[in-house]
Amino acid sequence: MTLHEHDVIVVGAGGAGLRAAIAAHEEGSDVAMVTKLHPVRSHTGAAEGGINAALRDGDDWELHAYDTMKGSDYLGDAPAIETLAQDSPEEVIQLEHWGMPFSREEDGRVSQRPFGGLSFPRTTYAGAETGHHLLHTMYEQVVKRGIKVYDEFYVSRLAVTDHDDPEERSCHGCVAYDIKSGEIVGFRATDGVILATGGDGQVYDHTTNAVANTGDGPAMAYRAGVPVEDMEFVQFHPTTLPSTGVLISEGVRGEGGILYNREGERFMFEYGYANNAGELASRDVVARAELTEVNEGRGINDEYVYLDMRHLGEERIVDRLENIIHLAEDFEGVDPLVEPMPVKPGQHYHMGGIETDENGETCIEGLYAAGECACASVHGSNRLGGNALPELIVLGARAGRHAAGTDLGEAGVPTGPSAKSEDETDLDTPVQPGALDVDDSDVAADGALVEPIDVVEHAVEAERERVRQLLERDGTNHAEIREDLQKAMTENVNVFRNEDGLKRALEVIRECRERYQDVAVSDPSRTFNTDLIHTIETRNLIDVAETITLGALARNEFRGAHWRQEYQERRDDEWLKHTMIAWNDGSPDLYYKPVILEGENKEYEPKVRSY
Amino acid sequence: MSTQITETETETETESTHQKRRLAEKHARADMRERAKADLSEAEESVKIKVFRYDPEVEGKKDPRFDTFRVPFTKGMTILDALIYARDHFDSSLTFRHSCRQAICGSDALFVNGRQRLGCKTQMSDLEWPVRIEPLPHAEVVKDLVVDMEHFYDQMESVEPFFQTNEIPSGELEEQRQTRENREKVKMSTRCIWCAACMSSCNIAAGDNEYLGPAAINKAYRFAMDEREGEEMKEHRLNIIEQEHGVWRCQTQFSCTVVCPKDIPLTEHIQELKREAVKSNLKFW
Amino acid sequence: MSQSYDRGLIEDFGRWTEFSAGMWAWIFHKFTGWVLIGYLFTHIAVLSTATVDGATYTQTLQGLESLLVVRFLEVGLLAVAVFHILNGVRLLFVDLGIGLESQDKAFYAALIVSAAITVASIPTFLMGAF
Amino acid sequence: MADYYSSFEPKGTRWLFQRLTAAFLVVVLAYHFMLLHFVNHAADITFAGTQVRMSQLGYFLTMVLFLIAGTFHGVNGVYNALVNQGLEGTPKTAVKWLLIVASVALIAQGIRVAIAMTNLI
Ligand SMILES: Cc1cc2nc3c(=O)[nH]c(=O)nc-3n(C[C@H](O)[C@H](O)[C@H](O)COP(=O)(O)OP(=O)(O)OC[C@H]3O[C@@H](n4cnc5c(N)ncnc54)[C@H](O)[C@@H]3O)c2cc1C
Ligand code: HEM
Ligand code: SF4
Ligand code: F3S
Ligand code: FES
Repeated sequence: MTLHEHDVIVVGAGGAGLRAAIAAHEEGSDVAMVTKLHPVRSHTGAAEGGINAALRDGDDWELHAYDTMKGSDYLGDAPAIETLAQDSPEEVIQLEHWGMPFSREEDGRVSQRPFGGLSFPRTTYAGAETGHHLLHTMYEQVVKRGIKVYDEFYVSRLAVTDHDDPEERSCHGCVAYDIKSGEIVGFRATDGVILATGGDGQVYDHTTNAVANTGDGPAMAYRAGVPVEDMEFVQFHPTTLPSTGVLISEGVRGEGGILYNREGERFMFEYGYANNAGELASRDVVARAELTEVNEGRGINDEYVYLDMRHLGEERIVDRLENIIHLAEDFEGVDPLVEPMPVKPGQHYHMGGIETDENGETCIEGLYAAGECACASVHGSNRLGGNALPELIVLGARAGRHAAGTDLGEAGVPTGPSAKSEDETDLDTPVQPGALDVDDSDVAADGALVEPIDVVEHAVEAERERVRQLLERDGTNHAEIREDLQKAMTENVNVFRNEDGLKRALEVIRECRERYQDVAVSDPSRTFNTDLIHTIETRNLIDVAETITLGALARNEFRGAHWRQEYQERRDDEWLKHTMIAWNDGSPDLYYKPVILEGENKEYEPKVRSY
Repeated sequence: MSTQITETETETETESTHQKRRLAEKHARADMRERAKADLSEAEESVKIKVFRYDPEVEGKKDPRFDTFRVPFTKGMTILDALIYARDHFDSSLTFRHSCRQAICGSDALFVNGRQRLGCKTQMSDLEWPVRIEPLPHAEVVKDLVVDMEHFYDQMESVEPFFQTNEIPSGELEEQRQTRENREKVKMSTRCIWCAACMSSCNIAAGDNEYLGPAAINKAYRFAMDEREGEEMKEHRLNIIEQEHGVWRCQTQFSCTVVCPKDIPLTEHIQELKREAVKSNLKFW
Repeated sequence: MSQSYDRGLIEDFGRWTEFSAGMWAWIFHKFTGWVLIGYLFTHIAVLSTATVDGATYTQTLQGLESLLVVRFLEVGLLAVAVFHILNGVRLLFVDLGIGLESQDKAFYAALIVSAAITVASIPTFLMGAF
Repeated sequence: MADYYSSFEPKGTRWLFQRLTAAFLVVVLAYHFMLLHFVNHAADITFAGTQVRMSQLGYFLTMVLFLIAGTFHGVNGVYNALVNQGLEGTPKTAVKWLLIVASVALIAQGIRVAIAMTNLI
């Protein structure tokens, strides 16, 4: 059995993973990255708009924290939010010192621009391809430091001990499938495993996310016993191209782009969706406004609205938003210098994820998570544009340092089932959620496996068995299951949600789970078997979809990105709490934990969110 | 090449010519689409793709062959869409790399109808049908459309592809200044998505496996031309690209520039480095 | 480790129909360059008759010139030289970074102009050969 | 990566010379062709005519330079072409010396011929 041993193993090499690896390496750890895509192929590269950081006079971290809290609709945890706002400037300057080609002002300093929901223009950017530059700059640093990267290794299981109480478990590594050779190898991490597997947009069929964004991290951690948090909060981006889901950056609206409906009305103002901020209101507001326009018959082709930037003038567009021209042309066949671009909302970002504290640590010892797959929670119920990239570098760096053994002080955000404040008692689900049989857990359930090396070996064995079965048996192809799942999610667990739809979704998910039992891989090859990989991913999608839907069904209110037809009001008296779901060895346990509004210097007072 | 200012002027000039080129290409494509539409109304709305297949482990695929799939054609369909359709509906063992679907991850550079293209960025309607899809030439095929990228990565990483400077400002939260002109100058070169289309298209790279290749040289350019690194580092960078298998190997065949999906003026960058190298060598005399 | 498939050189050059302008320019430039250097060696060899004496020189040259093949070869040489010069100038511009956007057009122009000059010069070359 | 740090390698110099000689050759070769194929027809060339031309010092020097430049340009071009096709190691060194010897011989013989064409001696 091939077994690689390192101090710290980082799973995923997007912005969060790279930053974590560099941080751990700087603390002297022997760190390795294991990633299913080569690092530069990670979806961080797709981020366009920018990184929020309070860098300039007139701005400070407290304003940033305040905006973030307000944007989160008071569902963010103050210790995490404040950490984000405090560390972000330093991290951004660090990127600059690593050579990241930021856009520049006349005086040679990095440029910042206004972004939705921000009280100060603090979104630092590099053209309209900020994520691309961030990703490549950090990968360059990884090359410079000679950090070992196992690329095209698909991590399919964590090696976690099998104590009954998840909070007593520890993580000793993970199991990966070497995509090129088909070998299943063990990774033993002496100091910690950091999950940085990114988004899970593939749960939906219209998304700005990559095909590789399948929520592997949350699903693996969830099955290993880490609760997932606030899963119902999925952000839909208001401006994606209808045919592909390719994102048109908020930068377009930041620079002055205007949204029109079929009648040529500037609906954000005309229909009072956001009388002050207009097009720059936060994403959920704009996304719902667009869908309302479409639903009320004022959309174009009953599908989308127009985003117009022609009035900005060719020079300014070419200077600041050049890549938008190419995106619209290549993926939608529209020249935005000549005509307005069609746009509609698409799944974009998942606020929820693996529960961690502001040091990136989960309730399982030695298991960390950072980036989009994690939930610290800095975004609460709604992420502000430009706040994910700082999350990657701030929390990525902290997770890396902490895993490498640096003392970051006691975390302010409690984790694990012990942080539970109340149980959800009367959730009425049409079908039983969770595993079909109790065996579906990723931890061995047969006694005290605690020797690290045994735990890893056991996990490798279990995974080999699973893969062998998938390859050998005959059965259905996962692609149909995935498609049905995605359709059901888009139809029922979208921007607009109601009880019937959510219940229908749960039924479909259950059905998918049942069909998945007979799934088989028809490609017998061990070389680059993407059929196998996609099949394993589909299982993760099912688990993630289920948690999203369960959370959405439980939350009887309208907050941030989560809107319920029956409850169109934010209900602070009852719902200032996080929705938590623990796998609980196959019979999911839904419970709540309080939101922390108590900041370093102040208490955040929930206010009505109006832009 | 005189001062910085004129440099940027040329830079923006090429930029706008790029734009013009793209515009011209767009019109050509529009025409083509019209024609394709006309053809379609007669034919059934499906397109044939011929896909290269190879798998060292599977009987019947050990000898490379072409498989033909007939996929329903929809407006706006890309090569990648067609491949995904064929995989999900006809043969789940059809293997190719892809991820972002938006020309940013660089996974799906393929050899389509005799030219290196990104699958996700190429409209089906812009091509002659049936469409022939092969893995990138000049690279070893791992399976079907997947090629071994190791060599490309090695070349990319051999040019010290990371920022190096001794001039980091000491003040807290202080960035290194960079003029807008300088940022403009390196802008195009920073767009590379490591897709290897250029390397695959270059005859020289095919003949000389050690040739750094256009993408790696472009990467070196990105740093050599970044004023924040300082003069000394620039010398060092020029030494790197001047090596035996460096810039001098380039025979200005331009195919790299033609195929680059990010419109990076690769040949221009390589040529500029040659001139810079000659200039810095002349100083030794 | 899995094995992989190397399609080899034959496959590469089997693709000549798909070469772009710059590749053709490169191939032609190479070919013409080799012809020219070959010619230079022959040329000096022929001219070496001058070291014997003037008459031999004159005789050799005029003897060669009276052969029809030689006349045709000369036309070929001119074609080759003109193309090499024109494309050489194109390459010089490329080296200076001037007009890179039109490099493909420049190549086609070089081809056409070479052809034109060659055709136009046939009478001159063949004059008196028959 | 050690081999990157080898100090001065004359590759760039040869590259530059290839260009400089090319620029020179454009002019002279064109002139040469015009003079010997269009103004004076090749068929009409006689030793006497050649001698008259070659005895002018300027023309003589131009032709010698033409020869040297052409030889360098052509031979260096051939060498580059071979190296680009992957010529390496001992064969490369062998070819290099072979080409150098051939060039020197060509230039020497050329100059001998040129001198024989003049009435200077
Ligand atoms: C189109 C778009 C535009 C955006 N624009 C902005 C913006 O302007 N500003 C902003 O702040 N945010 C933006 N975001 C959000 C932000 O880019 C993402 O949240 C962020 O990049 C996620 O980074 P990550 O490091 O968590 O994950 P990713 O970059 O997605 O990386 C995930 C990594 O995990 C690896 N991986 C996944 N699963 C496995 C597995 N099973 N085994 C091994 N490896 C695995 C992958 O290979 C990959 O390397 C945007 C997002 C999108 C989609
Ligand atoms: C008259 C003007 C000429 C010009 C402008 C010219 C230009 C050039 C240039 C720029 C190159 C370099 C190509 C490259 O490395 O990319 C080249 C190559 C070459 N030239 Fe010339 N040249 C001229 C005349 C000649 C003559 C007279 C000869 C023969 C003696 C010659 C023989 C060659 C050869 C052999 C090569 C190498 C071809 C190859 O790459 O294989 N050239 N020429
Ligand atoms: S330079 Fe262009 S073609 Fe080459 S790898 Fe980069 S993006 Fe791809
Ligand atoms: S194709 Fe090759 S020869 Fe030079 S111009 Fe591009 S690297
Ligand atoms: S799929 Fe990412 S570049 Fe095409």
